[in-house]
Parts: sequence; C-alpha cells; structure tokens
Amino acid sequence: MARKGYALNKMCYSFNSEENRQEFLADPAAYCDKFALNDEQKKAVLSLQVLDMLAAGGNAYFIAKLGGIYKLDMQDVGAQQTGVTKEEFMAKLVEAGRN
Amino acid sequence: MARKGYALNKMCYSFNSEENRQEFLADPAAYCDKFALNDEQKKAVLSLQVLDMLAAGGNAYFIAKLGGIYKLDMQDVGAQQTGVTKEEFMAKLVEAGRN
Amino acid sequence: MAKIVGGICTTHVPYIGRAIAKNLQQDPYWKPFFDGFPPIHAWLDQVKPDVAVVVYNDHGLNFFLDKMPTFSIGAAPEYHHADEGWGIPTTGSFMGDQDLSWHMIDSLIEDEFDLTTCQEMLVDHAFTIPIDLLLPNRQAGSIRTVPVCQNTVQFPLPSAKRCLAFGRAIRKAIESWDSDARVVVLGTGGLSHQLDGERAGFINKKFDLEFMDKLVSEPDWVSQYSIPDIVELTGTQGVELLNWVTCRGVLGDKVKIVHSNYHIPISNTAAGTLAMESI
Amino acid sequence: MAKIVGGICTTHVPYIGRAIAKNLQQDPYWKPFFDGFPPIHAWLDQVKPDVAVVVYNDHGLNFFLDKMPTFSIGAAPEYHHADEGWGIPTTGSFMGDQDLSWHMIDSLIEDEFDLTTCQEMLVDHAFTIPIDLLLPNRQAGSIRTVPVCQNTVQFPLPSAKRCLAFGRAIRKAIESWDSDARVVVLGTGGLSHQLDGERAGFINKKFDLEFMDKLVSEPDWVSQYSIPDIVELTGTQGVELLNWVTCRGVLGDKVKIVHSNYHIPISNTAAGTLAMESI
Ligand SMILES: [Fe+3]
Ligand SMILES: [Fe+3]
Repeated sequence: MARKGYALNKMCYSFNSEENRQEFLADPAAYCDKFALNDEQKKAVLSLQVLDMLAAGGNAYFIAKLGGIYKLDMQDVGAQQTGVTKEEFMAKLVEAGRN
Repeated sequence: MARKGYALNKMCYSFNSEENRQEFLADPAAYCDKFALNDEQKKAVLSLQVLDMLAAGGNAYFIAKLGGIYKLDMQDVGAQQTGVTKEEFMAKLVEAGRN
Repeated sequence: MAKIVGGICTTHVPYIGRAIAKNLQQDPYWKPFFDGFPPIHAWLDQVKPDVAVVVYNDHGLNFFLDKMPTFSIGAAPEYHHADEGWGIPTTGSFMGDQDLSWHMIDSLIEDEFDLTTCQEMLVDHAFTIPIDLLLPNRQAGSIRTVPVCQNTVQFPLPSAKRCLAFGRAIRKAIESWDSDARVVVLGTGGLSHQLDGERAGFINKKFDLEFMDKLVSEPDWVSQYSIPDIVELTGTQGVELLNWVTCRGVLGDKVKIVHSNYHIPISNTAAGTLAMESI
Repeated sequence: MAKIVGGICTTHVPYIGRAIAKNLQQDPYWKPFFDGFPPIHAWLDQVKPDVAVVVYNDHGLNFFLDKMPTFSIGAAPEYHHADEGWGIPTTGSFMGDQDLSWHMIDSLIEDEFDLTTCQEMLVDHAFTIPIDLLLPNRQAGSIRTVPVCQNTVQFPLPSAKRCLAFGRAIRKAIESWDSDARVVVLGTGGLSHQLDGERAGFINKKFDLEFMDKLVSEPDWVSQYSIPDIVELTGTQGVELLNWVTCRGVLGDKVKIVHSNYHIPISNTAAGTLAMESI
C-alpha cells in the first residue's frame, strides 16, 4: 500500500500550505494531475470518497489534510466510511464509553 | 561544533542549486546575510579561509560545495589548510603510497 | 546529575487545540476531559521541571514519506509549530535544550539506537497540545524541550519491546547528564481510536484500562503484543500508545500514580491521561 | 530464496566521475586504479547479479542536518543523481527494487534497526560512481538497486560493531526474500583520507592494508576500534570504511577474495578495491 499511494500522499502533504490549498480548490483535477495521481486516485479525490482514497494507497493522516480543506471533521469522515449519519456515528462513540 | 555551524552548513547545502551558486557569486556578503551567518562565519566565507570555516562550525562535506563554486579542488583546499603549495601537498600524497 | 521528576502520558487529539483556544474547559462536552488536569498542574507546581522530553509522533508536518525515521530527536535551539492543513490554531514556539539533546543523541547512538537527528524541526499538535494542557500558563522560555518523535504513521513501526528499550536508554542518558536540571517526560497520543476504514470509530475501553493499569505495575506486559495485535486491539491510530510505552521506559522500574483520568469520547478517541512518579 | 553472489568494496572519490566521463582509464595517473576492475568485471559477468544493494554515505545531496538518519533505506521505483554543487557530471538514473526494499525494511525493523525509509531519494556520487566503475556498460534497467545509506557525516556515527550487526541483519533479510534474484552487495568509500584541518592529506597505508586483510579473514577485528579510534587511524573521511564493514557483514562468516587492489593517491584518498565471495 505504501508504494501505491505515494503520489496521493505527496499531494495531501502539500496541503500544509494555504497557497496550495487554494490552488487545489481553484481546480482540483489540474492539481491532481500536477502530482501525477493515477486514475483511481484522482477519481477518489474528486468524488471525495475516503474509502476509495484508502484503497488507492492513501494514508489516513495525509488524507485528513484533504478533509480539512472541505472542513470535514473526523466524525464526518467516520460517518462517511461506516455508512451512517454523523449523529449515529457520534452516538456510537458515546456508547463505547458506557460499557 | 554541530550546533555552532548550522547556518553556515545550511548556506553551503543550498549550493546544490546552480541558481543559488550564481546568487552567491553576484553578492557573497548579501547571501551570507540571507542565511544569517554570524560575523565569524561570514568573515571566514568572504576570505575563503577553510580553517576558519571549520573553526566556525563548518562541516567538511558542506564546505566542499563552497570550494566547488571557486573551482578549488581537494588539493587546493588541502594545501591551503596545511600551509604548503599545491605541488608540495600532492607530493606528500604520493609519498604516503611509498612506505 | 539531572533528575527525572516523573512522566505524564496524555492524548493529543487536534480538536483539543480549538477547545483551549475557545476556553471550553467547562463546556459539558469537554469538562470530563479537562477535569483530569488540575491535580497534575498542582503536582507540576511542586516538582518544578526545567525541561520536558516529549515523546510523540509527527502527523505529516515535519516528516513526509520521502524521509520517514523510526526514531528522531530534535537538537535545535527552538521549535516552531506550523500550519498542519486541517485548520487547528498554531501555537507559540518552544525553547530547545541543545545540551540535553546532544547528550541524549551521543548516549543513545552509543547504545545502538539508530537515530535521525534534527537540527531544525517543526513540531505538530502531538507535541504542542500536551504542553498546552499541562502548562496552561506557560510563558515563552518557562520550560525547555527536547522532541523525541516516533514513527506511528508508516508501517512497519518499532515494536512495543523496542520502544520500551528506547525509553530505558533515554532514562540512562538523562541520568548521566551533567546538569542540575529537573526533567519531566511526556508521552502523547492514543488511547484507542481508528480514523480510517470500515472500522472507523473503533474504541476499546477494556483494553485501554488494562493497558493503563499494566503500564504502571508491569511495563513489560505490553511487549507480548505485536504491532498487528496492538492495531487490532486499539485501532490503527490507537497504536500511538507506543509513545506512552517509551515514556514509561524512561521512568524506571517502579512508579506510583500521581493522577489518572479516562474519558470517551474526545473527537473519535478514548482520551487517557496518566501522571506517574518514579519510586 | 534470493542468493547473495558476493560483495565489492571500493572507493567513491568524486573526481573518478570526471575520469570516467573523459575516458582517462589508461592515463598514467588513473591506470593503477582502473586496472583493479577488469578481473571484477569478469567475475560479475559470471555471477550475473540482478540486484545491487549499495551501502554508501550521502555527502549532503539527499540529506541535510535538519534530518540526518543513522541508517536509511531507499524504497523508490527509481533513483536519480543530481547536482552536488562541486561540478562533477551527473549520471543516468537507476532502477529500484521495491519488493526487496520493503522486504528488507520489514525484516530490519523487526530486528530492531531503527531505519529511516525513503520512498523518494536522490543518490550521490558515493552510489553512482561505484556502479559506473563496476558496470561500465550498464544499460538503463540492466540492474536493479536498493540504496542503504549510513551516516558518516554528522557525529556521532554508528559504531563498527553496530554496522557489522546491521550488515548481518541485511544478510538475513536478503536470504529470506522469496525471489530467485541474484544479489550483489557494494560498500563504498574510504579508505584512509582526511579532507579537513591541519591534518588534511593524512593517509595510513599500514592500517588500510591490515583492515583489508582482516575484513576478509576476521570481520569482527574492526569492532575493537571506537569511532574516535577509526578517525585517528584513517582520517575524518576514512571513517567511510564503515560502509565496507556493513557490506562485509552481509557476506556471512567465511569469504574468499575474488580480487583486490590498493593505490595511493586518487585525489587525497587511498583507493582500495576488494571483491569477495561467500564460501
Ligand atoms: Fe495522533
Ligand atoms: Fe566520500
């Protein structure tokens, strides 16, 4: 997985800079091409599908920087990946503290 | 020594790029200031005194990149540091192979 | 010789930075977590550390996959936080302690730990948030720091056994440092959480509580678990408990608890806090 | 399982790159050095390696003092040379072997070597020149490579004992790699030379010859020397012989010499070459 995701993770690492985040937002597809993402990676990024990014070699810590651009917090991301609403996801977390 | 020489070594590391080498050559003092060299380091660089650069914390491998800018080879640098002519320095090397 | 006054392990969820910035300590969501700190503040007022050795993991600020060290140590005059890309506030800078950094580096490489040395280093929320939690009234320069960064991001990771040995070697290094400084050790991250995949939101309270208990009484207990075991038991990011393991190694054979706290959830994470003193 | 066909240690003086570029192999200054290679070329034609694991040290191309690893390993699809600042010609690129890289990384971290992994990596003259010397007719892709970089630049350095253990662990890794590939190991740098200070030009023929002899017959012999000892005996840059030590570790208990050569000077350096086969 490590080798597969390098280009995607490198793109996400670039999002530590506000200038790069703005460049991405102005034209996400062009920014993906600049980092030579393959089709699978590009499609996952443009559709903002976290599970697909992971399948394409993305590392959770780097993908989180892409989530940050869209103001997705970790509960949004968790809900998307587990196919539940954000409220359901948060309720599940609270539940884990009960037993 | 390591901590003392960081700025000097960082400047020398920048000489891996031709653009930076040209910028240095155009105005060595200004380039030293850009990397925040202290007075001792700056003086050593501007006078091209290798022993002084070493005393100011320079690392031999990084200093060599500065030597490269002035087309000094390792025999020039060796001769300067040991206070002999280049011919004498080279003769000493050949001599080391004899015994 | 320098004195190790104790160690504190605590979570470092980025979200906490926002709660501090907005003064939400008494907010019902945050109160059970922040309530874990006043007893530790009181203890720190007593033991008065001069230097903090902070064992943490970088999350893609200072290190990228082009140069990903297993163990790295800062040796800079100061350390800065910077934009991490996910919109948390950046904090002030931190004074280094280059004497201790180089003493540790010399001692640890002599002891066959293959360090990466960082004479310039950005520190991320995993370094800044625990310090802000523990020293809320910190002035610039009121504590010096040495960052010790462990890879918990790119597999393969160092084993729990290796981290414990690393911590013990750090103890030896600090104790042989010719200084009258008082040193506190931090271990940041965890406890159980998983951010990625179909198991996102996974938390394991039972294991966390046992881990905290054994960390105090029997630190080698965790060495029975491989990295895949730990990921299975605590989640892909729960593996950050390796930073707790290293911190525990620094504290020597026997410790007593100063204070502990455990609360679920902070963001997606089981938030543990554990302050210990060597005995 | 993969087979280790043997190992070759040789100097990597940057200046050699220019001699190759200008075809000076028969020039009187260069001939005694280049004459060391045809017997090794003949041996390589026989043993036909598919992959070269190259143990070398970076001289400030890929690594700066902000992130200086003790041991790092490349895990990239290919490796490029680049401008090193001192005006030597840059060479073509080198194919990686990511399967072997990751297999080595997994095995070495399991064996408690605290690697830095490099999924992108520039290789400097210490990597490129020995390959150019050994495979003068190399086509792009005719050999795959795994760079193994050791810190010999920023003190403290790993001990000779640690390097030997590292080499032995690399042997274990390669031998457990599920592949029918034939692997050659290179160790580059040295032998005695000192570039800096009042002792610039220092060369120690007596020690070098003893070192080459003992490296073959009794590899642990060098472990008696500390890093300051080695600097004293071989010069501040002679300490690059650590790359030879690691290479020797990969070759196992007993080896025989395929060919050896020793010539003073190339630039400021005693140029040693030593090809060995495991027996
Ligand atoms: Fe974390
Ligand atoms: Fe070299």
